[in-house]
Amino acid sequence: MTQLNVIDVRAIIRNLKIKMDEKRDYLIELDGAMGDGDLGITMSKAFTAANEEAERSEEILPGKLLIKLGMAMAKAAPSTMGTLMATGFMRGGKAIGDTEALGTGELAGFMDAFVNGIMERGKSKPGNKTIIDVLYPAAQSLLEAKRNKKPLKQGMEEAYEAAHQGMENSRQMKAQHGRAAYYQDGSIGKQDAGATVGLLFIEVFYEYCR
Amino acid sequence: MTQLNVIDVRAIIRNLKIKMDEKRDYLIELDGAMGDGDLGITMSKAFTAANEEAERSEEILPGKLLIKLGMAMAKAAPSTMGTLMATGFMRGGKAIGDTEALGTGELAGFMDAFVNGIMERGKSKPGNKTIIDVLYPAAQSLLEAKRNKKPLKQGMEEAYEAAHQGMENSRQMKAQHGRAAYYQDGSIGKQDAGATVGLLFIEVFYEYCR
Amino acid sequence: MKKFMNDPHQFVDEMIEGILAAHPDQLACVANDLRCLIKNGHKKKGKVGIATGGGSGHLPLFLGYIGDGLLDGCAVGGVFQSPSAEQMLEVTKAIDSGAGVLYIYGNYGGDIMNFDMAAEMAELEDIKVQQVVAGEDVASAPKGEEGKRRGVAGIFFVYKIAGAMADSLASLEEVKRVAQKVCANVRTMGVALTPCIVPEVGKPSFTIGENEMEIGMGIHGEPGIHRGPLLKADEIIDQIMKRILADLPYKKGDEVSVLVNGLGATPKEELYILYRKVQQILKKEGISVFNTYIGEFATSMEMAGASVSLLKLDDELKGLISKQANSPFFAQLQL
Amino acid sequence: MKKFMNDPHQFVDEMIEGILAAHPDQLACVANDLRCLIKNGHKKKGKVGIATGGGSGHLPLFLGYIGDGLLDGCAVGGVFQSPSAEQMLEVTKAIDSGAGVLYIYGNYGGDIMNFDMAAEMAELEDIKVQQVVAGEDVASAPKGEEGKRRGVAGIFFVYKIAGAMADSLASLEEVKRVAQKVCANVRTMGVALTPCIVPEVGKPSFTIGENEMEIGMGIHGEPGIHRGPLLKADEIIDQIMKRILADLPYKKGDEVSVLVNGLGATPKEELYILYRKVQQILKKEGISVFNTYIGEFATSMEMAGASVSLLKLDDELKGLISKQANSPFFAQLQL
Ligand SMILES: Nc1ncnc2c1ncn2[C@@H]1O[C@H](COP(=O)(O)OP(=O)(O)O)[C@@H](O)[C@H]1O
Ligand SMILES: Nc1ncnc2c1ncn2[C@@H]1O[C@H](COP(=O)(O)OP(=O)(O)O)[C@@H](O)[C@H]1O
Ligand SMILES: [Mg+2]
Ligand SMILES: [Mg+2]
Ligand SMILES: [Mg+2]
Ligand SMILES: [Mg+2]
Repeated sequence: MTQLNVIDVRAIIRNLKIKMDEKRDYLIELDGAMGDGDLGITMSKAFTAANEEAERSEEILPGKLLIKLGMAMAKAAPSTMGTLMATGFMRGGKAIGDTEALGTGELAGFMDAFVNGIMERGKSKPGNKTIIDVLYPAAQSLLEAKRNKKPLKQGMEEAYEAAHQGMENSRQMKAQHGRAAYYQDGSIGKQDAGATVGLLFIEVFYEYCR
Repeated sequence: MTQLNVIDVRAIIRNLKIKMDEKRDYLIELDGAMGDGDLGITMSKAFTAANEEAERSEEILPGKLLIKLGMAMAKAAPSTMGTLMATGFMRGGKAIGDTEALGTGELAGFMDAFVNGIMERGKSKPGNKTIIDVLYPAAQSLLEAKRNKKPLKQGMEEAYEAAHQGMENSRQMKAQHGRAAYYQDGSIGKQDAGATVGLLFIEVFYEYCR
Repeated sequence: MKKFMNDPHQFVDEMIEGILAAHPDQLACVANDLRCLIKNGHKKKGKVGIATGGGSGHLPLFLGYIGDGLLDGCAVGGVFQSPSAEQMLEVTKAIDSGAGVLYIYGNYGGDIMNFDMAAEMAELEDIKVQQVVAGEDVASAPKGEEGKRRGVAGIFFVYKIAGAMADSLASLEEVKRVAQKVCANVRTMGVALTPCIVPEVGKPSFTIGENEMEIGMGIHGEPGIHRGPLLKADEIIDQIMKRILADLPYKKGDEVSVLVNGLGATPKEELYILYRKVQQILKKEGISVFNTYIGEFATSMEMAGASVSLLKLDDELKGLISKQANSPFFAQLQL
Repeated sequence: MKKFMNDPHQFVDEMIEGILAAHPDQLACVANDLRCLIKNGHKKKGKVGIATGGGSGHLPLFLGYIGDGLLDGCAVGGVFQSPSAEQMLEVTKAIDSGAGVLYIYGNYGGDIMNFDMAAEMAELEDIKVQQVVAGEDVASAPKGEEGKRRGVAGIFFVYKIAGAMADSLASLEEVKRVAQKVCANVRTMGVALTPCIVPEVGKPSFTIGENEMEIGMGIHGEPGIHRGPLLKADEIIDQIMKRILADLPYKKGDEVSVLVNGLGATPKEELYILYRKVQQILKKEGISVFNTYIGEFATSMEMAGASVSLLKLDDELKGLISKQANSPFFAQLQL
């Protein structure tokens, strides 16, 4: 796999839906520990809606399609993570523009805009124990791969490793946003539910590009 | 023991209080099966109030004292059984009049008025699976003992047996009054909580006269 | 037993202290007895007084309906226990303004005996007293034996309408007549999902399985019609409405007021899911809804469950139910 | 999970169907979306529209405060979930009468992000929008970090007073000003005894021991200040009032409105036992009580627990809080 076209994007969305359905109870449990326990439900809903939209829409440009998916997600799952994901898809899709196929560079642009959109909407930044701590290093890694002209497969592999590392690092952070923030120091050492969603998200891209 | 004077009446009331306290949980359980489960509490309250009144009051006539005890009980425990007991004490006390000592005849008069008061207030009669099915045969037995001029000890012994028999007979009856009546045929075979109170009541008199 | 309380034996008195502290302009106690509550302020000369009474643990029943266009006084018993005849008498004396007093209460042995005693005593003090005993739970006795039925949430309708009638300075006989008319036209049935705990007892007085419900159960846990697995909301309402509609019976063209009552722990969300089906059934039957009351009107502390009551209206009842009313527990603007 | 429901996925929609069926004269939905609710009837020309929104499962929050002298519209989310920005926009468009729209909602991440999005979209459609975010739970963040505090039952005061202000045809800025004034003067703290169950999840999202309570817990189970054995009512109120009073701080001579809110399963009896102690403490501190609200104003379905809110009043707030208000879930006559 060296490039992703609109058919690949649809396949990835389908895989994301399947992954989120699979991990539904796991995410509920994680979110239940320091949040309201709905994350498994909302992610499953969000990606089911995105997948339906992807199947229904006849859009042939990946960027335009991704924007539409974001809008569908915002409608279907207006929770914190649903809204952030939706914002990510919309900003990421916009960044891709009219490109028909995504290589390392385009995917890096997508991920970068994706995580920046989330930071803007959530008024948050790396180090706050959120999904950003997974997505930000993954996007940075992809930007680095773009600079080094690495092929997509390798770029995604490294991005996945970075995401994994980000997730591990985030364990020791103290939550600053969302419900988990109420736990203050109590959140240190625990795994953030949103960060887990971020890792699953990158994982699906990685598995598809492998 | 051939006669009961006002000191004996006070002692019996004290014993009744002790008995009801002892049987509190048992009565709660019985009433819980076909009622609201408060009988242990209300009987304990009623006889505690009666005992306090008996200790406080300087009344020297048994009849007058018994009326006062009824009034104290009505105030302290206005549940079905509390009100019926109170009515019984007031009517029974009135029946005794100004007598200073109670033999078989006077006690028969007391019990007869007691159970008649309950029947009037509760618009109920023997055979309806209530306290009446224990008190009525006990009162009848005492009236018979009076006719036969039996001594108090023997009269109370026979009355206790009659009460016991009444209680056993009542098991197979169908409840017609109070909450137990909702159980209809389901009440058949079960022990009535109020009848149990009646038996405890007679038992205390019997044990004292022994 | 997870209750906010101090001493279980002080549960009722501390509750009343809280109520009096919270609503000093609206409520007062008489005879130096917290359990004898009346409406604060001037008595309306010539207005029939309405008193009620019953056990505690059912808020807003019974004392919560003391207010403008509602009741004038209430004797408050211990949890699930009747108040005493003496307390009822004190309330009666305090609210009588010469036009007599109507007792409205539920069909429970202890209450009946004590209100009977109180009425006898009041007559001795030259106060005219009439009584109306509400009993509308169709699950508690079959048709033909209406006199044996328990009074449950439907008593709210009796209070509301008798209160409005008394407010118009109608005579004791007239107030009694509309109260009886309401009793004749209201039917209720409920369903319980969990028991509740009497503070002084400290444990549930009955049990009900993890996935069970009991249709027709009374508010003190009196047995109902059927215990079985928890059904879907719509199925439960189907069963309840079938019994209620057939009982009066309510017919096509009738106009009703509907009360969906929560027993305590059941959230309003669920009451509205229940009402949704009630309304669908009424629509199908050609019965129109004049107005609705949905919330907690007669509870059993933290019992989970609900009941549905229908009141068949005529023009007189419609006029009275529409009147403004105001108490610390129930406020309604003129409809 | 003992809930009256049909399909857990239809929980919210069926609840709203029930609400619309029960109160057709008072409520309506717009944009063909059950989740976009507004007050039925004519818009008052020149009146600022007030919209709110938030997750379901908190009745009467949020939609229950749509009514006269209260709010004009509400976007309704899934259980404990924010509604979408699009739904908020639809409500905004439907209630704007040219004078602009004020959003009042609680300080929760999802709601904030969506209301932000909605406000941006509304501005594009030339509707003036202002926002007031309520956050008054003193247990959720220390003094000095008030901006991080969760919004809980105290939002009722913001609705009540902003609603009365808007009713007087005040400008958007003026309505926003009093709403902010309320936010600045209200403090809340709560205590939870049991969890609740989100229908789609089917099991409690946290657990709490048989004899435990958690002081300061949020209405979605967010952690509080201290988990420990269940204390006596008076001891709990001591702890809560100490924190609340010190926070603003409320001082001798202040006049307050008090809200004792039940979280769902806690009976009114217990709320009044709690209020009894609140009133004793206020009296000792020389703080006088203008009026009280005791009951369920912001719940978490069948969660057992309660919260206490104090609003410090001035003459302006007293005038506004006294105004008549009427919704299907809350009615108050002019005080
Ligand atoms: N302001 C924020 N910016 C970025 N991520 C956030 C923010 N707030 C929360 N998150 C992430 O969202 C996750 C929770 O999402 P979700 O369960 O949807 O929240 P909620 O149920 O409270 O709406 C957290 O674990 C965290 O990773
Ligand atoms: N009308 C009646 N006449 C006589 N006894 C009655 C009557 N109704 C009930 N009882 C007796 O009262 C007992 C219940 O008493 P109690 O627990 O005080 O009733 P409640 O709690 O319903 O007020 C029954 O077991 C029965 O023996
Ligand atoms: Mg969550
Ligand atoms: Mg009993
Ligand atoms: Mg009882
Ligand atoms: Mg959520």
